[in-house]
Amino acid sequence: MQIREYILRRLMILPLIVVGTSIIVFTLSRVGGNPIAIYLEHEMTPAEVAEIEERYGLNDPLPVQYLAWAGGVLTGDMGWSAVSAQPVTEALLDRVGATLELATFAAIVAITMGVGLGTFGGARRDRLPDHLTRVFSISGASMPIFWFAILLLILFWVNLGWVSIGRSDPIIFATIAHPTGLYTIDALLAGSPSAFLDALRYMALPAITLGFGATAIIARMMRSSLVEELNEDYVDAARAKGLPERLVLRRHARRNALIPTVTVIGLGFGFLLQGTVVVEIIFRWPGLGRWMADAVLRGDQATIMAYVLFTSILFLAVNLIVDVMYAYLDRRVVLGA
Amino acid sequence: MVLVVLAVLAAACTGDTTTETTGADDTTPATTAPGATTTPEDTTPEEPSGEVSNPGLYVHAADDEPLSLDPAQAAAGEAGETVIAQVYERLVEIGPGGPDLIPGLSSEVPTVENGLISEDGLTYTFPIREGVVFHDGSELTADVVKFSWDRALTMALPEGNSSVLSDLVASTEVDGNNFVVTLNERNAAFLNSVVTAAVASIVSQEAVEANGGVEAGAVNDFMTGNMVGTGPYTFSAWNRAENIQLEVFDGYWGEPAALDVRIDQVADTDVRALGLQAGDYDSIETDPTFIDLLEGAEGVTIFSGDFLLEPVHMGMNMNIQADLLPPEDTIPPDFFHDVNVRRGFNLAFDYQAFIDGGLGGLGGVVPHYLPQGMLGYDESLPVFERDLEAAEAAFTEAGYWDEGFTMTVLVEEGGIFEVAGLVLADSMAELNPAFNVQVLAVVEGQFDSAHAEDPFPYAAWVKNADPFADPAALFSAYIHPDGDWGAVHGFRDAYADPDLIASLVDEAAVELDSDRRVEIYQELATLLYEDPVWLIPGNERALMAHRTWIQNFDMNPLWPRPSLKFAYFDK
Amino acid sequence: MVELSAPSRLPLPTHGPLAVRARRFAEVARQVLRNPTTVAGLVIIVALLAMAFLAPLLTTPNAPDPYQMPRDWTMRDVPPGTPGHPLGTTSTGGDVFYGVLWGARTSLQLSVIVVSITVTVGIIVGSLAGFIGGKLDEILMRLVDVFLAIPELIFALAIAAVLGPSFSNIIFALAVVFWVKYARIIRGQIIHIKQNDYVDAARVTGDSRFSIYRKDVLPNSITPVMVQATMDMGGIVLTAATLSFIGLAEAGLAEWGVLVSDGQAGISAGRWWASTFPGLMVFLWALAFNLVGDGLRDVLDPRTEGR
Amino acid sequence: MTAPAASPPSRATATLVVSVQDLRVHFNVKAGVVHAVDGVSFDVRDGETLGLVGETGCGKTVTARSFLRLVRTPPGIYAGGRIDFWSRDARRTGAGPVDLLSIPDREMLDIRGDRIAMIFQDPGKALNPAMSIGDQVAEVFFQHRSEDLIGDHRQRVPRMVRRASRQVTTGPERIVLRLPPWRSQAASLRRRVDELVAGALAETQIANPRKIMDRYPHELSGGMKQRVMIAQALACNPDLLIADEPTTALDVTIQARILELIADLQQRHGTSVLYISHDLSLVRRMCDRVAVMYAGRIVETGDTDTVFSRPLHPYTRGLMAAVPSASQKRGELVAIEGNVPELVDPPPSCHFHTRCGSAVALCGQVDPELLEFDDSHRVACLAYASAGELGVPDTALPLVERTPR
Repeated sequence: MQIREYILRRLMILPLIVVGTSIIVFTLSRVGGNPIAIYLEHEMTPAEVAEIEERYGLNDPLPVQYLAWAGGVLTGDMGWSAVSAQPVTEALLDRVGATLELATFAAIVAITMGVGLGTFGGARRDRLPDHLTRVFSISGASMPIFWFAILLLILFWVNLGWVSIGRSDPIIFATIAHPTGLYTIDALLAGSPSAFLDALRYMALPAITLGFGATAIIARMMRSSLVEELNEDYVDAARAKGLPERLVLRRHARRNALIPTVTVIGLGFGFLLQGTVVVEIIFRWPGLGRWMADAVLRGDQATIMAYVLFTSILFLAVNLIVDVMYAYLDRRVVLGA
Repeated sequence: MVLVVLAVLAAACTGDTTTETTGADDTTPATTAPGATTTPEDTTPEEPSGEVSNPGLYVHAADDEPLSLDPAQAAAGEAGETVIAQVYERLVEIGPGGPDLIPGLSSEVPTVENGLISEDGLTYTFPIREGVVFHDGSELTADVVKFSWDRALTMALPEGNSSVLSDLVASTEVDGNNFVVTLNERNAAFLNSVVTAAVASIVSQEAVEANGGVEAGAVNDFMTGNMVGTGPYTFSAWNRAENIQLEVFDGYWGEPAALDVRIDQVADTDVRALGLQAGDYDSIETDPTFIDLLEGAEGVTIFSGDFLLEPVHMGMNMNIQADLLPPEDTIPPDFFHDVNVRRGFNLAFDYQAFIDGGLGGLGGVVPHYLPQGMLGYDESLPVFERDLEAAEAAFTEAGYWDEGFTMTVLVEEGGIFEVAGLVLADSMAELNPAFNVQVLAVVEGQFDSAHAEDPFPYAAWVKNADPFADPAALFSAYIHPDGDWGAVHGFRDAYADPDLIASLVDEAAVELDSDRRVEIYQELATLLYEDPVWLIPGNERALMAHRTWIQNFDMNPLWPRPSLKFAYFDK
Repeated sequence: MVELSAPSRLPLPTHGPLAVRARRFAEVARQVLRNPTTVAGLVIIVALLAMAFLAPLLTTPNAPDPYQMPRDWTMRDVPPGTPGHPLGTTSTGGDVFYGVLWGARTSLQLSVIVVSITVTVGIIVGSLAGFIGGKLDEILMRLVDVFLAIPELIFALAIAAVLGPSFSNIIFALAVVFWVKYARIIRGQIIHIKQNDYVDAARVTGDSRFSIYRKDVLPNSITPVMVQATMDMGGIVLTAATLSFIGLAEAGLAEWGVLVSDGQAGISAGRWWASTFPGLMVFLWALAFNLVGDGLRDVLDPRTEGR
Repeated sequence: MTAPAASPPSRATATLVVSVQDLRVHFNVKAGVVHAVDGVSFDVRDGETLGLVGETGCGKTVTARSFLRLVRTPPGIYAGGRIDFWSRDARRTGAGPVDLLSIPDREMLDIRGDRIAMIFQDPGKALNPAMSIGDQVAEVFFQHRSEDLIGDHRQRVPRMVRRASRQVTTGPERIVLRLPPWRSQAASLRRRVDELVAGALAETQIANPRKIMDRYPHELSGGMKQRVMIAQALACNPDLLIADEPTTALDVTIQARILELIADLQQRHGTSVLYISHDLSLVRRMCDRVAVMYAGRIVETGDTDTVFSRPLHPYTRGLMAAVPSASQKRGELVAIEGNVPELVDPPPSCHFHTRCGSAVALCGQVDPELLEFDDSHRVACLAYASAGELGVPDTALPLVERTPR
């Protein structure tokens, strides 16, 4: 199949999936959950409850409610997010920067570590270094983040005082403008090294905690595909040319091994997204994940719906991009096959 | 004439006696080292230890984000009150130490003998303070005050707390520089429980009218996210999910505050505790269940003040619909109609376990339904103590001893309520292995929506009462057979003599002679000991862990949340 | 020449007489056991299972519900080594040792139940889609896509938040989330195998659709499912622990996640044991199953993406 | 074991390029030690084409890979013997040979692709799919001709560019090289390489080299790829070219042209070729001399004509019988019974005796040595051995008719 067709087909399916997701999300909030739970106080009279239900149009039949909501989503009006006391859309925009920035840096950590460990292990296949790197990277995926993170905080925050938590130092934060909402970018735009370093300092711990978790996914793929590539003839051919091992590995084997590794980046991104929920709670990162956790605890359905829908769309988009990237990179791959 | 004064004084006394109640705290044996708990008097002279972080700024770590900063929308005990209390002011305020009243935007506290309360106790006159300006520069006048009250009454947002106004207030008028309120019935608790409530805060009329004005039943988005008041602090920023920033208001009419304030949002309990030890936070939203874990931490002081006037209680549902209960429950719908069952629970509960395990050893047992520090409280009042023989007798009498039962109690997950539930389960299992209490710990949202259902679909729940400075409010809400709770949960079917209870509560509510009130409440307390409708695991203290370098740290026992008046603090 | 090709990879066990398949599995086992990390994982698993099974013998089961922590309110926060509390107690007087052992039992129950449900559902859906194909395939796969579009933890969180935090609800939530991957794997495998000649061959010999399915398709599809299942055994416990941390857990349950999040407040104040031991257990559990799953995957199919 | 066949260097130094003596390559497998190459000896003379023939799995490829030490160890082991190699300079200066099995890696790198080059079976697999043809061929020049690339004005070339010419630059350096002032220098370096590459490709009669250079392997036909491989192999004008079944992966129509190409280039460059194949007819056409290999051993070697006109070893005869040739009428094809035995810890014996029509007990007990049958024709079969030297009665020897057919 041609790349164009393939992408076209994917793009055609995409809306279907999104609609499906939105239906699931909506059903969850209406059938199981109480959409106005957050507004309810435990001594409210039924009359007061009815009044609130009226305000949020919960007396209409479900399909009507769904269409109303879906229509709102399309027009950018997803209702009121009580946990952040602002319109959902506004809240989403406020927070998405923080989460994306964190996820991006975590991804950088994961990919660097993953590719590094994978190459290191794959090149020393089935020898001690290989086993050690394997155990190390898998440890990351097996670590209960909330437990690990607290240990890190005790060491680096309470005992060493190297980091603080949050997203930036409020004083330094105030020194520059934040047009993009991505603090590192903002700092660069403002040309303020102190703000940039500050952003990195606050980012370091959460990004490492989160990235460590996703390392294994990439490392294992990198390793196994590197092992495969090292068995290919062209590697011997490269050696036969007289290239030193360094080049054989770096320029030939590793470069080809990276291509299939791209396919798991999408998977890893999903891992990072869900990781943010916990990481953001503990490092009080003002992102979407904490927003969601807060909404779950306090029963703010409008927020939960928006978050789940948004996340899945993001996830879908990333996966599509990854597939296209892969298709482009790997000239051997036959799409759809 | 002097009666009201007495009433107020009576309340005042409890405030002044902070030291006694905490210092000589033998009624509630604390497992914690005495040194760990300190009274305001101790903290004041203390020298800040070590190098102070964030000089000139007071950082408080809050556990959750306000749902609204609008006095007309914020619910009682909701996170928004913490901030509202600092930025907005009310006509009269509650003093730093306790429930004694001090003048606020009203230059005097109305009393009968200063003539500001009418003889019949129905009309209150508040002389409005001169020369007060709002943070937006507008003038405070009696009209603005009326505007603020009327605003809350007009909006009447169900999630808000406006009902405390609407229940009592018949009319509001402006008379020259005075603001005059007329009540629809006499109420001894009006000043303490209504005028001081966050919902009665005075907001800038200009600001409101410039931003959407007032609309009945509709939320005002501007006011939800902004504040324009007259308080010692101006609202400077609300970075959602990060912090709320307040700055000292230079044009404040009174004693200016010493420190700017930043309220950080820190969802995770452990992280708050760590941040306090790291010195990043000056005080943290403290949960008694782990307060003892902070004892002796470097540079940290644990403030332990009066008892909060909002006892933890286990509610018993006397209006059970069998088909609504969780399937595993085996109890009959009229389970709690039998006084022996209710007494049985009260006798079986392991109070000490809850005080130690739930309240960090810093709590006490309470007579029904008069928390320590409340008008009418008396040590001699009968208090339930664990007595397994008596409990066994009660349950045998009720006829459940042999076959036993399974019952689900709904609690909010985490914190003292879950602990209370677990203690209950253990207590009953210890009394009789056939007594199986399932603790269903749900998140806040689910807890509240369960309670919004009528009838309530569980047999029992654990929560705490809303805080009130005066017993009248407590009793009409939590004891009266036709009150907010009594009506929903069928107290009438439970009480031996519901009408007697009802008449006593009603009488006390309108009685202005405090001696008589004390009499009535103590009679009620005794009645309720024989015929309890609640189980009261214990009474929380005003607790807060803060950096030792904070000076004049004090905490008001009335509310858990706005109880910090940052304006008094310094470092 | 055999020596020149990579030695440590095997084709999926193909169809044919049981003996052949048995030999194949023996070979797989041999390969797997050659990888020390896998062996390490297996050892840990055995240890954990031993703990789970011996729990009732090593501790006196709590009545009436042994999966509830036994609490001694007079012995709160006692350090490890205290008589009767070898690993200390929690802030509610729960015995950490008991929690660790019965936590293993809880985790085992949880993961086994969820895995068996999800695998069954996955196999059924995947088989229908893959073997019947056509419209049905389209529909089912779109459904799968929808479920895959929401990251696991987030989906589970949303469901659990709605259902409320009982053990059975958590199981339900996880099951709803985890079945999809299996459906996908099975279907992919079936499509792949349907193209192999011997299935046609079988058809020629007049085998019925179902017997082809039973004899050829299933056995061949099962190996990647095994890999996924092994990994999920760990993933499920980890996810459940995370839900507990966020606040969706059965109160007082002897479950590692609950113990960790309840115990954490104490760490900085020197009460490290209440959260460290259970935290370690979650880690070991997930690590062990991931290691084994990883090893299996290396042997059975090095290129499985695992989704 | 001594190698009588190994011609003492003194005799043939002038003409020898490679002399393999008693080469032994083993593999550790779970069943035991496989003797893939079990005492192989042969020479390649200057400018000649030696054909190494045998069934698949007889050890041809392993032998060939051993020349460049490309056998993976583990599982492989170089169990013994030596491969003496005389490079052009060595022969000019009269310096002695180097043993390819024992020289340090550093030197081996300089020999690979420069003095000894290799063409692989499947050009589809032997080219890096993710690298443009130009870059892949260029690597050879960077590796072995960096001096020429920089040219005579060496002093004026920045260090970084010189490093680039030896492809030892680090990532950051490569970025810097994209910026002025280095940019122009790097570009001209690139140009010089491209010229060389284009030249090399043109050699192999690729019509429009420049265009091919930007292509990726999957965009080329099999024949085209093999041409590229050849161009890459001959780029540095090596002394020895190892062609490992260069045409088996190609379809018949192209095979002929590729073969011609190799022959032609060999003529012009005077390169010696070690031609590995299982296809006798090809070998007959291409090679001056032929060595027949069976189960890790050379069983017969000699001038192509001699061997083909008068095969001595029963195995050789079997092979020939298996080949349809013009001289044969259709339907006379004779296949050899059985197949190559597993060489796990083989006892001393003729590896062929299990399949040999005229095998006797003795064949399963002694290793037959490669004996000179007549000048330039050697065979390893007891039938041609002297009973005396073996200390057995003549009757113990197998009987093979001296002249087949």
